[in-house]
Amino acid sequence: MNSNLSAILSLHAELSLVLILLVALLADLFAGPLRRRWFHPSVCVLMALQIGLNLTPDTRALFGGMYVNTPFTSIVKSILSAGTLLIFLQSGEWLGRKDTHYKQGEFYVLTLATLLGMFFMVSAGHFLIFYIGLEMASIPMACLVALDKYRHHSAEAGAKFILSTMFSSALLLYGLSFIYGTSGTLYFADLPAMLQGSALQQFALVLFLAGMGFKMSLVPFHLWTADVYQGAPTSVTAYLSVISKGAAAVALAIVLRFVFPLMEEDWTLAVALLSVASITVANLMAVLQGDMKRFMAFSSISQAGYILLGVLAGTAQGMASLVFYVAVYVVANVAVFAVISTVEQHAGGQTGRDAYRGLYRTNPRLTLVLTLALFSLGGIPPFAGFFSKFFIFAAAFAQGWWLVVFLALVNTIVSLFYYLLVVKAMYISEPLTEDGLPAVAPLRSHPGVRLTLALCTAGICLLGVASFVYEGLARWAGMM
Amino acid sequence: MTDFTLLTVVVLTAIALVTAALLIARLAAPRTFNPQKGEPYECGVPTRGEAWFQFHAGYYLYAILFLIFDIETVFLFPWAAVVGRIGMQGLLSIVFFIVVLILGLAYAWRKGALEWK
Amino acid sequence: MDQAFLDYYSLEPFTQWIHRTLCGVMPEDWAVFIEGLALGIVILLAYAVLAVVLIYMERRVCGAFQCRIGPNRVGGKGGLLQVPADVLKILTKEIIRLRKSDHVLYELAPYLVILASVISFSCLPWHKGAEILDMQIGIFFVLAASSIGVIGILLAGWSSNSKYTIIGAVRSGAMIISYELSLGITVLTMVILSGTMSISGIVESQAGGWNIFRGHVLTLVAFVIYLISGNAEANRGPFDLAEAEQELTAGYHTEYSGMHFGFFYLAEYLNLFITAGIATTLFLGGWMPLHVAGLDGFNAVMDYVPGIVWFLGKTFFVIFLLMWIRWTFPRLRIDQVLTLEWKYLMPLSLVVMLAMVVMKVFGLVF
Amino acid sequence: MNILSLFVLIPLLMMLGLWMARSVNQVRGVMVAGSSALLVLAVWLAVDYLRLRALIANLPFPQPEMLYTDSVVWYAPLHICYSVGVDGISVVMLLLSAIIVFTGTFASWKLKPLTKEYFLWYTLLSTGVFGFFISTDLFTMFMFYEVALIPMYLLIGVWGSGRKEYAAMKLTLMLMGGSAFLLIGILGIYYGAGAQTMNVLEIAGLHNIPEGMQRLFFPAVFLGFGVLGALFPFHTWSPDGHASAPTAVSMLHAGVLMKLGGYGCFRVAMYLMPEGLAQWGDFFLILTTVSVVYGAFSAVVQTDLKYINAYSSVSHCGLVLFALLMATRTSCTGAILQMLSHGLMTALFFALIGMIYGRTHTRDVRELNGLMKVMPFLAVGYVIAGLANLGLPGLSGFVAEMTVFVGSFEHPDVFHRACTVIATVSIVVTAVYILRVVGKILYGTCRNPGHLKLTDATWDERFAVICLIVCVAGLGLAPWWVSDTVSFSVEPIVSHFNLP
Amino acid sequence: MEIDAFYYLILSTVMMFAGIYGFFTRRNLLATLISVELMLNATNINFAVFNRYFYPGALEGHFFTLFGIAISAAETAVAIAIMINVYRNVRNIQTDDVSDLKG
Repeated sequence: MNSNLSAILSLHAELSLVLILLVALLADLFAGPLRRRWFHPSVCVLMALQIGLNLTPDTRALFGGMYVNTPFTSIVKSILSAGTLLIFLQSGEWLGRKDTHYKQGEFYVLTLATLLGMFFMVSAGHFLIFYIGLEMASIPMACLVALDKYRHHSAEAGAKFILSTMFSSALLLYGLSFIYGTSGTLYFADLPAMLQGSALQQFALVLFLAGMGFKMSLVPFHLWTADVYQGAPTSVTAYLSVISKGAAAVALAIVLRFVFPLMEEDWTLAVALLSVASITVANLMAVLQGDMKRFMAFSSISQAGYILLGVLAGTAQGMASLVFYVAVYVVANVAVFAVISTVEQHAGGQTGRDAYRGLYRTNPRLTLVLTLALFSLGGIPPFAGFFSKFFIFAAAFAQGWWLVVFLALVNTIVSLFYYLLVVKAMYISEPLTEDGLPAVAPLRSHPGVRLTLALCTAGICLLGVASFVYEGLARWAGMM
Repeated sequence: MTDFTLLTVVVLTAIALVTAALLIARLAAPRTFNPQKGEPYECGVPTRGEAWFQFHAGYYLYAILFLIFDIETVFLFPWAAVVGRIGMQGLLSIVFFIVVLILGLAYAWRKGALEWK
Repeated sequence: MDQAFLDYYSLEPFTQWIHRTLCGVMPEDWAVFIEGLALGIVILLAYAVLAVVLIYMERRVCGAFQCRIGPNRVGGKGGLLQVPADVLKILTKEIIRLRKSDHVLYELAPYLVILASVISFSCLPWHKGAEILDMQIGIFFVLAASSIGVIGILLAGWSSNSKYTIIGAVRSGAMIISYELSLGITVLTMVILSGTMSISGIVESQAGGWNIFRGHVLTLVAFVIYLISGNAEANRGPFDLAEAEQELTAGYHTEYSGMHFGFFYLAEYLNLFITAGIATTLFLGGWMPLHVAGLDGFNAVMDYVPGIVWFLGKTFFVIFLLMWIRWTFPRLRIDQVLTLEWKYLMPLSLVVMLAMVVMKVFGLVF
Repeated sequence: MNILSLFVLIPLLMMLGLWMARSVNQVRGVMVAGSSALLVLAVWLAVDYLRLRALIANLPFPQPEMLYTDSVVWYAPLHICYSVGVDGISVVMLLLSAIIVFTGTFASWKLKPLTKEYFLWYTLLSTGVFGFFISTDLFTMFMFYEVALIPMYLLIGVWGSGRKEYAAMKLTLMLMGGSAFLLIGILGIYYGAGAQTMNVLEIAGLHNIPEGMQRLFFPAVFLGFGVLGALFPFHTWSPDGHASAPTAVSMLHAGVLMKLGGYGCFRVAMYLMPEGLAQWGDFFLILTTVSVVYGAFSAVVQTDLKYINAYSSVSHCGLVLFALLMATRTSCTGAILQMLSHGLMTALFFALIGMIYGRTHTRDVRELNGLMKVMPFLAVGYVIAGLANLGLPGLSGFVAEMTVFVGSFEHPDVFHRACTVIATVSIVVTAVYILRVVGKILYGTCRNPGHLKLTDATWDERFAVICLIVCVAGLGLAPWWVSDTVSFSVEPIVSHFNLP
Repeated sequence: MEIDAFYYLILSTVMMFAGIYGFFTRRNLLATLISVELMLNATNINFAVFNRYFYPGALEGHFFTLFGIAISAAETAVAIAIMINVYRNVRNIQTDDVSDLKG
């Protein structure tokens, strides 16, 4: 009894998240008009507390190995929480609007529920927990996507998301059923010895990868991405593109590395193909996009392809690089979406790239932040994206995936091209409006957005330079 | 006899009951043709329009709520059968589960999903 | 408790003897086939007879409550042959084919309704050793099987392509699934108390005292909740708004005629019986005789009454209660129906269940 | 702190100052102060380097390749360090960069609009350049290399002229494409050398990259840097970019940035993978020869002053790579001298073209006549630059080209000699296009009445031009201190090549 | 009267692929949803059958089935809720008409 209780208490990251979730839910239900004012700041503060309290890394396996916590997964969770906090901060403006403020509570609760699911997914030691975590991360996400329920794009995006997520989890489950059928267990600890690579297991692996491919929106499973990203509220798109993708990538890496070690030849090949396909196709598609959210959707598909390089490496170095990449990707992408969201709020809901023409003249700081973030995404030094790309390339290269790395590198040029298109629109192009003025007037953004942007900029500039982040990750990944 | 055989017998019985009764009726009942008979009944006045319309969304709402609360049974029944034996731990975990369920109910209630509109 | 005494009436040795004998004269497959045939006939007979009895009972009870006589012409003063006459009449009525209906679903609906009720019917604990379908998850199976009926109702309403039927079907759909929740939870409460899901197990567990006496006031509350939701499940007044004749002609089966309609009618009465039977099983000890702790002589006398008598007696008592309710209360509106379930019964049943768990865990039940 | 770090630190401080500056004058003040500090630092470094070198020249233990070396571990798991160090080559390059940054500041004195932002990106660019030259770590080298590239996009895109958006995009993408090759090459070197160190000197010392990997990654690295060094056929970004860029950016780009290519080819590709060089040298030699000749001939047919100079740069930078690939001590020394010389004179050229264009608003050779009378100072400067370009003795071009061709001809191989002979054609062609332009636009009568009213150079322009002319002449008249230093530093690298 | 596992597996495979086929060919959101449910139930059958026939000693597969059912129900609830929203917004649930977002 006592040992059980202490075991449950050692899920402190998850428990504290549940606590915040409950507080938010109850506050939403019973706090009345008070909540309009204090809801946003207090949830942000609670979230910050949650991150601060759960920084202590520990190693523990609970429930007979169904749940495994390592310093590495702890740090991954912290990164995910921090990303969520950033999203919360920047969503203040959107949630303060008249037509959305009454949905604040739902937004927090659903977001935290998905985050909780991701925690379990990352810490899973059994496919059941993995699957539950995955679904917990997907189902509320569909509600989030459809949160703007009177904008029919949002509902439509939600429908597309939930259907594709169900489809993918069906594929994944079908794969898992064969893994179970051929091995008789679903414990990560017991599986590696059983998975020798028989035909059925290879089939299962393919299905598993396809399912995860949907979640991570890899080519050729990416068809839902652009629509959903465009239709969802911008803050949700941001969340979807960074946190959920990052968690899925980490979980995929953990599963492939620790559950399928004997089938490495099979999955590395598949992952390499997925990676190259994602990067290439998404880059080519991104070039054609005029809407910023669709554009970021394809950009995020290609980023997922880069993240896969870390999975491909399948080593401790790969894992560390992957998580570092995700962390950097989180700050950069959140910054981009914070800007998109702000511009959207102040330019009458426009998300097209044309709205950004001449933005520099009216909002130089916003422009600068967006530029830095895009540079970071494109892998330009001295911003963090350069380091994360380098590390992930190095990790894949170390395992001999020269050609894949080379193709990915060539693709960075294409990606740079389309990131520069945005930069060009902001700095160089003339506004298309009738009066020749930029679509966005000089604006003073919401304090939450400003804080987000400041934090993200700091992250973009410092994450690469401050080497202890990556070194810590590498050390902990090595200990797994 | 195994459960399966029994179940088959029962199912076949049910089908036989309906089929046999219908057969008897078919044989015994008169059959006349009248175009008015084939129309849906609307108190004698000519039928207007289709009945296959989309109906009140409130019904869906209850369907969804039902779905959520009905699934709890899947988890609760196996647990209920053994709760006397697993004791405190079973109690705690299920209390947590039910609290979440009740929260869900409270949420639906508070947000007005239970009002018939 | 003297279990040996109870075994005196067990039917199990009898059925086994039949099986052995049959196997002696023919291959086993043949034996099984013949047994199945016999079983089917028994079920059919019981089903039909009970339906007739229930309909007659309803008419008489209804008459009594409304201060009138009820059937009294056909077959003597009691009108005993009224119902068989009705059966004959309904068999000879024309079955009208609709022009604009969805024929397949339209034909399928009565099958589903009857199927649901026959399967649930077969799960009842008639007597010791006489349960036909006795699975480990018996009560769960009953819940699952009885839910098939709602599909039949929905299909019937939908496929008829008439406005009355569709409204009736949707109403009854919403109502049945709603009350399924509190019904399920009260059943769950009793499963917690009994510690098993098998129907025979639940009955056995009440050898020392019926459940309704074992759980203090909780089981009583649960019993009431069960009766209310069971009544709703059976689509009977005051929850008969699916076939509210004042507004919807005949609700979801408006477009069914002759024997087609007869099935729904049949199923409704059998569902009433099943609801009562399950209530008997869960709360009143099934075929278990009434025992009072300490009064051994009394108990011994009670043991001599066969189980099936106990079961039918208790069931008809519950049926009587349900009829009483039906003919006493006015019909509810759909919003009242749903409010009653979601805002009162559901939370209440959850609370009862939690309290029952606590009591069970801390050993506070008898 | 290592003195070399100042080369990175000062620009960073300048950027901070620029960020806080509130007026144009403050911006100019920060720029002048910073770039002067850099120049002083570079000069001091050169002097001190020579002193130290002379000091340790006679010591018994083996001579260190680099001085002022220092190393701070940065990313331990990947052995990335912030390592710095300079030898003669880097000192010279730092000096060149400092001069051009300094003069470039004056060349863009009156630039508008968004002066502050312009100088911010400009300084970021120079940070990259300086950082690149002081680094001895592959990773930081690559990082600074890219830092130097990306500001070009905005500098050209926002402040450029003509087809600036196209040119900026083309330039950035081609150079980043080069850096993609470079990155894969760097990873190849790191893992080929056993993944123990990223330090160039240490890798060279290990000398353990398998030959197969060298064969694979040498072209990647060489090509990567070669794109920036305007290697044919990847030179096409250069004319467009130069033509569209604002004056100071053209100066910095042609003057310094293109040198990054040659320097990198030499320091990384050839130094670390000599076997790769042996495999691929001939192939690249053909390409560079084409560069040299093709660039010169292309310059002849151009009518835009900037295009002429840009193609001339292609030709001259091609000569740098050409000389490096000859891989003899003299030719490599010549290559470094050529970098220095070309950097100075092409900066001078672009500065002058920018000043002329600022007045006449045309760069078309056909529309300019008789400017000597209108703006004598600029005209004289232009003549001097042209003469340096075609290799007049006494100016820097002569020294450099002489060394290059002599060194190349030293190569015993017939093929190499044949290439040398072909490449010398460019000298003649250079003379043709330089003299044609000088004659066309400076002499004769000014037929455009609008041009008659134009003024000569202002003080800031004169200052920039004079500085550069002094350097060009200085290098031409007293080349020995540079060539001695350079050839001393080239020696340990060339000794790797095992030439016959 | 024991039924071979093989038949169950055939059933589940047919369900799975029928679901996949339906998912890609049906133009109606609800039909698509039903197809996906078919797929999910195929996996549930698989788990239960594998457990029952191949690994009768443990209950992992059964648990997975239970959770699978619950989760797919939750998914369906959300999916239907969203579809009602779509319907309210566009008054139609044909996927051909739900294409304001090109893709």
